[in-house]
Amino acid sequence: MSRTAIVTAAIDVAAIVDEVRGAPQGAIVTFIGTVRNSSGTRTVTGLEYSVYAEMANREMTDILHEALALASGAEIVAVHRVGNLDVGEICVMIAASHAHRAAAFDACRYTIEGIKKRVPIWKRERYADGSTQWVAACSDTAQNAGNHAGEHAGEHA
Amino acid sequence: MSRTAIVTAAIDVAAIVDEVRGAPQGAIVTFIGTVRNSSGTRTVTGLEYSVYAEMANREMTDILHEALALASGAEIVAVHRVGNLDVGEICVMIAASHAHRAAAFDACRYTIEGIKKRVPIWKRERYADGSTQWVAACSDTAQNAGNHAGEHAGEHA
Amino acid sequence: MKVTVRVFASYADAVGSDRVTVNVGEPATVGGVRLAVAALSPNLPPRPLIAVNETYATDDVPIAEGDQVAVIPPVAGG
Amino acid sequence: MKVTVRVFASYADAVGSDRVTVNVGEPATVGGVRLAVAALSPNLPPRPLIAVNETYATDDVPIAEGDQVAVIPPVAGG
Repeated sequence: MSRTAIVTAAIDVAAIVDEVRGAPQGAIVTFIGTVRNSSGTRTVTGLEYSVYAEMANREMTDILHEALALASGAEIVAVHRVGNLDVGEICVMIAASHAHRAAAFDACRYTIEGIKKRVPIWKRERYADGSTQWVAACSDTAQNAGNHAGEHAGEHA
Repeated sequence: MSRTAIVTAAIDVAAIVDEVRGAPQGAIVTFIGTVRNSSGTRTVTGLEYSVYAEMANREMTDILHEALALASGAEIVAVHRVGNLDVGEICVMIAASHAHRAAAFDACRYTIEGIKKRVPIWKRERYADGSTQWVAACSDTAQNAGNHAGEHAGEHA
Repeated sequence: MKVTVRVFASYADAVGSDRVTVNVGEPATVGGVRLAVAALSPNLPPRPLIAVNETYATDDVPIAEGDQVAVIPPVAGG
Repeated sequence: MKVTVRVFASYADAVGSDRVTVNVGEPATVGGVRLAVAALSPNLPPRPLIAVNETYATDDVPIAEGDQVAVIPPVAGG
């Protein structure tokens, strides 16, 4: 069953793969984003994600439906974690299955690109010296027209 | 550490993801192929994979190096299972990590396409009535110029 | 018209709150909210992105009583 | 020259063995092996793919004593 979720607990990779692992679906493509340990020259110790939950859930559902329209017959699970994450932890996971691998790749890619561009989630980096800083988006989409910085600790484009 | 393998034991999804989950690598893309339950109109109960092991290992290593050249800085693990598999079991898994998701997608896609086209592995479908049949390749690449059939139970293009 | 606006992340730091009330000339529109919100802090961009009822909205969208209005910093999920 | 050729999968079924020895005119080449192997069974294609020393090889590649030669059915991994 396709679904989206915003969660605070750790993301279980194998469990999410199993959710889309139906017998008619021979191909599964997943995207997993983890917290990186560096941001430019600074050492990142973790990230704090915040979310506009009602809108994020609605936007993720929209993206899911668009991806399902793009890849008819796909099953997709998309989960984003929020709250405090340490370096190496998984912040986002998409699993998309389909009878054909090209469609599974397309569905997975479309979903992560949509999440990165449209879902109202923000992150603040924690540095080794105890300071924090909001991470600016990396892509120049319409809704990202505000501030803009370079490398940051989240996985980026 | 990037590596390839031909294995007979079950493929552990979470363990392979963890292998490529280095702190500088924020994006992980995986491809997982599973045994489907149908082939055209026939019900498939399982697949038997056979392999020209020495050549398959060499060819997978070549593909890995090509993918690493394509996506500099990637880490890639590619594992293909052979022997008898039941419906729903994982026959192949690629995990590719990179600082940037586009490169992780490219590395994963390149590797599975290469495996499908070039690695000397074959499969025989087992049907509900007890009969078996070799599965013809689905793509018209140079080395697949021999026989050719339509839908089959493996994940296909 | 008084419009209550939810504020998130760096913008909430800029205005010192996760919720602000701004005065917008009638008929109230998203364009009016943008200008009023931008005026709250020099650390906000001149035309911050607005969502109405959990959907990104353009300047011409009207604001009615009871609408959920939010100002959305550049998103940075993943 | 006698060349021993490994045979796999559906081709092994066709020839009834996973290893065959064929006679190839000298100088022995991949092209000669292809023709000799194809002649073993009507269920083999006229120009089956050949690998020499675990690498796909074209017709002009020479075959030397000790080379590992194999006939490769269309691959179907994944």
